[in-house]
Amino acid sequence: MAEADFFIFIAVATLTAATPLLLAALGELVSERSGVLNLGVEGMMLVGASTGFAVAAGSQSLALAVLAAIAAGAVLSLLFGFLTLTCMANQVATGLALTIFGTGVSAYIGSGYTGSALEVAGPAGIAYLSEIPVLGPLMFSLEPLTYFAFLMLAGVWWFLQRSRAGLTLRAVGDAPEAAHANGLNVLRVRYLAVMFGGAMAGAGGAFLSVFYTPVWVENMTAGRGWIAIALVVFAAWKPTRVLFGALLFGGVTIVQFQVQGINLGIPTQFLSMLPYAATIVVLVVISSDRIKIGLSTPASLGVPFRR
Amino acid sequence: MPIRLEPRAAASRWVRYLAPVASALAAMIAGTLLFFFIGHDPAEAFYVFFVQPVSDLYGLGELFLKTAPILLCATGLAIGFRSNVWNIGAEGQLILGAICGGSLALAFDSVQGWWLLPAMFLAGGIGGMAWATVAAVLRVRFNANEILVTLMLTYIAGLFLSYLVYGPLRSPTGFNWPESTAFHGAARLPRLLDGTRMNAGILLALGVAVAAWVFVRFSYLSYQMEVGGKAVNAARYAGFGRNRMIWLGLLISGFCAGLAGVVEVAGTIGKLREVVSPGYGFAAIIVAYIGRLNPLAIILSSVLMALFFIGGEQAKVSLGVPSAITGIFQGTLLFFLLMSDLLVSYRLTWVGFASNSAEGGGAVDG
Amino acid sequence: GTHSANAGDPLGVGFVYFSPVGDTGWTAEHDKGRLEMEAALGAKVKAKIVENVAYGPDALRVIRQLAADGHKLIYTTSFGFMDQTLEVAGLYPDIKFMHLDGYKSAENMGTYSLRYYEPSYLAGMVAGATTKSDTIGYVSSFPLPAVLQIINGFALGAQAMNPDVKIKVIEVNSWYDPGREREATDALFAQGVDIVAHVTDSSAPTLSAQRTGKLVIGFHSDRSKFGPDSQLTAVIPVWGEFYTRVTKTVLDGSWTNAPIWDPMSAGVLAIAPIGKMVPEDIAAKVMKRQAEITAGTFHPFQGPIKDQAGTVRVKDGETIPDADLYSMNWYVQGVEATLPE
Amino acid sequence: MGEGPGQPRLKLRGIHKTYSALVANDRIDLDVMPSSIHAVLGENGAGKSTLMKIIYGVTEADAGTMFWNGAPQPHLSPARARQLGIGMVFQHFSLFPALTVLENILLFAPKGATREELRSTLKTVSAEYGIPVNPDDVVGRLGMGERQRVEIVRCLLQKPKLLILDEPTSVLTPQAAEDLFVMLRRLAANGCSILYISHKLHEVRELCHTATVLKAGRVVATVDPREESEDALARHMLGSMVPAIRHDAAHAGAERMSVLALSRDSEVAGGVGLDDVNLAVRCGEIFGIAGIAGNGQAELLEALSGEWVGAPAECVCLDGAPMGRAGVRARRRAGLVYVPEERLGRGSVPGMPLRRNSLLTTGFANFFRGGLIRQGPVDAFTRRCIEEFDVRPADGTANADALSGGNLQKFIVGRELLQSPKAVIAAQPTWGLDVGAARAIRQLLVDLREDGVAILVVSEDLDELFAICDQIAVLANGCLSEAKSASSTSVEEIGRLMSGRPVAGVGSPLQGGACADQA
Ligand SMILES: Nc1ncnc2c1ncn2[C@@H]1O[C@H](COP(=O)(O)OP(=O)(O)OP(=O)(O)O)[C@@H](O)[C@H]1O
Ligand SMILES: Nc1ncnc2c1ncn2[C@@H]1O[C@H](COP(=O)(O)OP(=O)(O)OP(=O)(O)O)[C@@H](O)[C@H]1O
Ligand SMILES: [Mg+2]
Ligand SMILES: [Mg+2]
Repeated sequence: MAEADFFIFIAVATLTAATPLLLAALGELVSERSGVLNLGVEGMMLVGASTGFAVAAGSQSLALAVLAAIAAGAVLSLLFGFLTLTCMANQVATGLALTIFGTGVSAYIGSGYTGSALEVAGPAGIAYLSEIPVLGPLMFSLEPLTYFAFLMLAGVWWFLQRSRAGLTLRAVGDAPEAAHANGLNVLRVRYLAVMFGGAMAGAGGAFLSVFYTPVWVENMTAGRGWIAIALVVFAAWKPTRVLFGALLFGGVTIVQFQVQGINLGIPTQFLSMLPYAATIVVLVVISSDRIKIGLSTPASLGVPFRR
Repeated sequence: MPIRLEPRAAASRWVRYLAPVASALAAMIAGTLLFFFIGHDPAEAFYVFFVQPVSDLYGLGELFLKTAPILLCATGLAIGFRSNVWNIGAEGQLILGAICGGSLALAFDSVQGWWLLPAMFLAGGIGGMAWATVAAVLRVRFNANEILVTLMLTYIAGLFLSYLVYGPLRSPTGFNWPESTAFHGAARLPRLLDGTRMNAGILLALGVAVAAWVFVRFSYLSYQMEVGGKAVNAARYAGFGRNRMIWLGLLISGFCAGLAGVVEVAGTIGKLREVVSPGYGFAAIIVAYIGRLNPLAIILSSVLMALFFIGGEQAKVSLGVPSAITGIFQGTLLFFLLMSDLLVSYRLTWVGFASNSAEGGGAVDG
Repeated sequence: GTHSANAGDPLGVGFVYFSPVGDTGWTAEHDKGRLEMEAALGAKVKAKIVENVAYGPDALRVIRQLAADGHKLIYTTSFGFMDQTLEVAGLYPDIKFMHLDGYKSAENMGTYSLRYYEPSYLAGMVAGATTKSDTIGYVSSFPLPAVLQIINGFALGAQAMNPDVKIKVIEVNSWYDPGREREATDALFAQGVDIVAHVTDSSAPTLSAQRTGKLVIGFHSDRSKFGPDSQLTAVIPVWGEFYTRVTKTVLDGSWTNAPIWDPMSAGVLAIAPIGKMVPEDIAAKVMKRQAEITAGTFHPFQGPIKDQAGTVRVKDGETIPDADLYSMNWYVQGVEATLPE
Repeated sequence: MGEGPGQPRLKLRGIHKTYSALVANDRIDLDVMPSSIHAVLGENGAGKSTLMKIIYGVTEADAGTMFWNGAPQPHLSPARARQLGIGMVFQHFSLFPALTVLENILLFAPKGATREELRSTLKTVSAEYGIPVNPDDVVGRLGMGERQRVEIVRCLLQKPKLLILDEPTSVLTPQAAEDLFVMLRRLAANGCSILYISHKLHEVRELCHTATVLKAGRVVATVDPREESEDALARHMLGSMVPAIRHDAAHAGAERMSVLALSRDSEVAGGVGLDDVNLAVRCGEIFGIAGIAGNGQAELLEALSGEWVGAPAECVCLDGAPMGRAGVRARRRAGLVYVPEERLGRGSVPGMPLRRNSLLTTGFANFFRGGLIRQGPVDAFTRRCIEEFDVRPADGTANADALSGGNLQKFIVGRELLQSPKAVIAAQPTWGLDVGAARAIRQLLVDLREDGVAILVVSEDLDELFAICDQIAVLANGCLSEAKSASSTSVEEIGRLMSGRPVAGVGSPLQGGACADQA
C-alpha cells in the first residue's frame, strides 16, 4: 500500500508540475501554428504570476486571480503582436525583449508581495470522489487549473483538428500570402492566436504563484517559459504530444528530488541540471529527423507578413 | 487607416543612423514619464538615473567597469546574429569562460609570470567556445534549435559553477563558504585609474569591438555569414556552407563571452564565486540589437546599457525605486528600437481620411 | 558628497538587504528588527534601507553610496556582501560597518551572526517527540557550515527525544525558491516522512504541509498563519534586540570590532510558540531545555557526538569548540545526505 | 440587375491604383461579356495582376467602380467576390500546402458546409469536368499541375460566373494545357466568363475571343487576338517590334559538361530523386532539359552546381575533370556559372543592395585583399553589369527586392555571364518574363553559344527550348530521356515525354508511373 501511495504521489506531483508547462505550451502552440514565434513566454508567465498573486492577495478570489493573470498575459502579448504583426519587427528579437520587459513588469507588480503567501485550504480536490482508492487521488484531487489545462488540451485539439476557425488558423500559418489573397484576415487571426498564447502563459504563471507555491517571488518561473517553447518543438506542433512532453518534464523535476531523498551521493547540482539536460536531449532526438520536423513546422513560422 | 506603409527602394541611411538615437530618446522620455507616474519628480529621476552615477571619476570608472563584459558579449553575439545564429546563451558561455580562466589562475597560484593573464584569457575564451560548441554540434549535426540549447546550457553552466565552488574549487581557508581562494596579483587585471575600479578589461573589449568592426565591415567571411543570415538559399547557391557559418557564429560569440567571463573574475571579482555575472550575457542581446549589430555602434549601446544598470542602482539607493524599473526601461528601449526598424525599410505616407485608400496588394503574383 | 555630522544630528544607519523586504522571511525579519531599533532609539537614529542588492561586485556601489551619503553605521545583512563591505570600510575609516555571517573584519568593520543551532536543537526536540515515522525531512539550501550547524543541532535535539530518528535531507540549491521548496517538501512527504523542517526562506514548505495535512518546522519567521494546523514550531531570529544593542554601542562610542556570535541567551533567537498538536509534557520538556541552554548549563553539541561514518567528533563530556562549529563540514549520525568533497 | 445578352457581366470604369509614385492601374475601363474568354496582355509590370486582384477584392482600388451585371460594387472583398460568382486561380501562393485537398476547399466553402457534403460535391464536379482529384491528398505532396487542378476545381465548386486565371499554363505540359483549354471552352460555352492572363501569345490566339492590352497601367488596345499575328500582339504590348532570335546552325565542339550515371535521393519531403541520369553538353551548344518542376529538376541542378556533392566524383565532369565532389566555388573556379530559377532569395539576397549582391558569386582576384573586400572594383563590376544588361533602375545601391522580376533576372544573368564562363547552367531563365525581356535573355544565351560556351537550360517552357536549344532531353520522374536534336523532334513528342506517358491519353500526368514508361 505504501508503494502504491508513493506512486500515486509521484503521479499527482508530476501532473501538478506539468500543469504550467502544459498551459503555456498549448498557448505557444496555437500562436506558432498561426505562424508567430513568440519567445516572450517566460515574460508573459511572470506577469501572469505576479498579477495573479496580487489579485488573489487583494481579492481573496482565486478565480478572479486567474482571470486577471489571463488578461495580463493577453495584454502583454498584444504588445508583442503590435510590434511583430503591425510593425513587422523581428519576432525573435521582439520575443526576447518581451521577456526582459515582462520580467521587469512582473517584479514591479510583485514588489509589494515578496515573502507573503496565500493561505491555502486543506487538501485540494473534489469532495468524496477524491477518496476513491488510487483513481480518487489521481483524478479528483488535482488543482483546479490542472483540470483546466486538460480541458484546454482537448479544446485546442478540437479547435485545430475539427473546427473551421482552426482550419483558418492553420491555413494562415501555412501560407499567409495565400490566405490574404483569398480574403482571410491574416493579421486578425494572428493577433487572436498571439493573444491566446499570452492568455495561456498568464494562466500558467498564475498556476505557479496562486496554486503551486502559492507565493510570489521574482523570476519564479525559473525557465519554465523556455521549456514550454521547447515542448512545442518536441510535440512537432501537435497538441496531444505536448501533454507527453509536459508530463516528461514534470516527471523529471519531481523524480530528481526523489533521487536526492534516496541519497545516492550524486551532487545536488547535477540532479538539478536534469530537467534542462532532458530538454536538450529530447530536443535533439526530435529535431534530428530534419524532414519530419520540417514537414510539421508551420511553414511561415517567424516570417513577418506584409500586407 | 489614414497612414500607409510603403517600402523604400533602398533602406534609408539617415533613418538607419537616427533610429537608434530616436529610440533611446523615446525610451528615456517614456522612462521619465514612468517615474512621474510612480510619484517621482521626473527631472530628479532623470538626473539620478543618467547623470549622477557618472558625475565623478569614480562613477565613470564604474561605468566602464560594467561596459567591458557587456561589450565583449554583445560584439560576439552581433557577429552571430548577423548570420541568424541565435546564441542567447552568452551568459552560460561567460560562466564557462570564468570557470576555465579562473581554474587556471587557481592552478598556477604560486606562479607569477606575465603570461598567466593571457593564458587565462585564452583558456576562458576556449571555455566559452567549448560551451558554444555543444550548441553548434547539436545544431549542425542534429538540427536542434540553438536558442533553446544555448539557454538550457546557461542554466546548466550556472549549476556547474555552483557545484565547483561548493566542491572542488572551494577555498580551504574560507570556512567552507562557496568561494575559491582569491587570485593573486599576476592573475588580476591591472587597474587603470587610481581611485576607481576600472581595469584593463575595457581596453580589451574596445580592441575586440574595433577588430570585430573591421571584420564585419570589410571581410569576405563576414559577408558570407551575412548572406547566410539573410537568405539561406542564396548562401547555398553561392557555396557559402551554412554549417560553417553556424559554427563560426557560435564559436566567435562563445569566445567573446568567455573573455567577458575572465574579465569579470580576473578584474572585478578576483575569485570564483557562485555568481559571476548579473546577467551581462542576456543584456548583451539587447545591446547588440540597439547597436544594430554594428560593433562600433555597440560600443555606444554597451555604455548606454551600463549606464542603465548603474542608474537603476542609483535610483534604488537615492529614490528607493524598485530595481524592476531597470528591466522595464530596457524592454521599453528595445521595443522602441524594434518599432523604429519599420521606418528604415518603410516610409509612412499620409493618405488622409477622405480617399478610398486601402492596404497594399498581397504578394499574390510574381 | 560627504556630510560631516554634528553632535546633535541623528546617527545615519544604513541597511543593505539582498532581497526585497517582504512579509516573512530573512529580509523581513531584519527589517522588523530595524523598525524596532528605530522605535527604541527614536530621534537618535535615522535609518535607511536599500533592498534587493545583488551579491558581489555590484554591491560595492550601493555600500559606497550609503557611506558617501553620510551614514555612520552600515549593516550589510548577508554573507555575499563580505568583500565589498571590507573594501568600502577601507575607504571610510570613520564609519562603522557590521557584516553578517562573514569571516573578514577590519578596524572599523565587525562581523555578527547568531547561534541558530540552539533554537534548532529545541525545534528538533519537538519534531523528534512528535514524529510517527521516525524519519524527519529537511529541505536544505546549501551545505554551508551555518546550515550544517542548524541541521545537526536539529538532529541532535530530535535524537534526544527519540534515538531512532533519521533525517533525510534534500538540497534545493537556493535560499529562496518556493517552487523547488514545495517540490522538495512534497518529495520528502512522499518518501514517508511526516515532518519537514527547512533552512530556506519561503513559506512553501509550510503551505505544502498545511495542504497535505502533514507537519512542519518553520524557519526565519513564525508562519503559523499559513500553517495553523501544521506548524509545530519555528526557529526565528529576534533582530530588534540585536540592532538596538549594537547601534547603541556606536552611539555611546563603545563599539568594537570584536566578532559577535550571539546565543539565545542574548535574546536574539527564539522558537515560535509550540503548536497545540504537541502534548503539554513534551512542550514542557522543551521549555526546560531552553532554560538550560539560556542559562549556559546545556550545549547542543555536547559529546559524545558521532558523524555519519560513526567517527566520534566530540568526545563524551566535552563540548564542541567554537572554531570547529564555525567551520563545520560534517553531518551527525542519523542524517542521510552526502556532502561535496 | 438582370443578365441581358448585350450586357457585360463585368464592367470596370476608371479603375485607378497607385503604389507611391508608381501608377499600377491608370483609369482602366474593361468590359467582360458572358461566355467570353477575355485575355489581358501586357509586359511585366503593366498592371495585369493588380487589376485582377482589384476585381477579386484582394486589393482595393484608389478610384473607379466595378459593375457586376450592371450593379455597382462598392465594397469588394474576396468573400464578396466569391458570393458574386467570381473565382480566381492565382499563379502562386493560393493553396495551403500543409492542408489536404478537402481542407483547402472547405476553407472557402459556404458556412455550414460539412466535410461529407463537400466530398461528394467534389466528386461530382471533378467527374463532370474530367479533372481527377483525391480529396485526402496533402496538397504539398502534389505536383504543380495537380495543384492547379485543385485550384480550378476549388473555383468550379462555387459555380463561378467569372473565372480569372493569372498565367495558368506556365506549370503545365502542352498536353495538360490543351486539356485546360478544352475545359475552359466548355465552361465558356456554359456561360461562364473567363479572364485569362498569359505571356504565351500563341495560347491567347488559340483560346481567347477578346484581348485587352495594358501598357504601364493603361489600356492601349482592345483587339480580337484570333485576327492578329503574334508579332502584332507583341507590338501592342511593347510598342515596338520584338526582334526574332538569331540562331545559327550548331557548330558544337568538345564535350564540356557531362553527367554520368547519376542517381540520388531527394532531400526534401515528397521530392523526386534522380535515376541513372546521363547527359553531355558540348562547347558551342545549348542543351535543353524539358520537364515539369518537381520531377528531379532541383535535384539535378543541385548536383550540377555543386550545392549537393553526394555523388562519386566521376558522375559530374567539367572539361573531362571529375568534379562530382567539388564544392560550388571550386566549380565556379573551373568556369561554371549558374542562373538559378529562384531570383530573390537564391540568385540574389533580398535586403542587400546590388553592389553587395555582385559579390555573391564573383571571385575576381582584384575583389579581395587579404580576406578583406575591396569595394571599389566590386562597384565598377556592378556598374558594368547594370549598363551592359540594361538593368533598371541603374542604381547599385538599390536593394535586390526593390527590382522587378525581369530586371533582377537581367542583373543575375549579367553577373554570371560577365565572369567569362566556360559553361552555363540556366534554370527557367525567362520564367514569368514578358516577351521583350524573355527574348533579350534568350538572345544572350544564344550569343554565348556562338562564343563556344556550353549551355544547359532547364525549362518548363517548350517554346523557349525549341527557340534556342540544339539538343533537348526530358526529365520526368527523375529519369532523363535520351537527348534529341531540336530539329528532329517536335513539341508534341517532348510534351508527351514530359507527362511521363509514351502516348497521348487520359490520366494524371504526374502520377505517370515509372521511368520504364518512357522507353
Ligand atoms: N504591393 C505592391 N506594392 C508596391 N508596388 C506594387 C505592388 N504590387 C505591384 N506593384 C507594382 O505595380 C506594378 C504592376 O504590377 P503587376 O503585378 O500588376 O504587374 P503584372 O502586369 O502582373 O506583371 P507580370 O507580368 O510581371 O506579372 C509593378 O510595377 C509592380 O512593381
Ligand atoms: N567564384 C569564384 N571565382 C573565382 N575565384 C573565387 C571565387 N570565389 C572565391 N574565389 C577566390 O577563392 C579564394 C578562396 O576562397 P575559399 O578558400 O573560401 O574557397 P573554398 O572554400 O575553397 O571554396 P569551395 O569550398 O567551394 O572549394 C577567395 O578569397 C577568392 O579570391
Ligand atoms: Mg502578374
Ligand atoms: Mg572550402
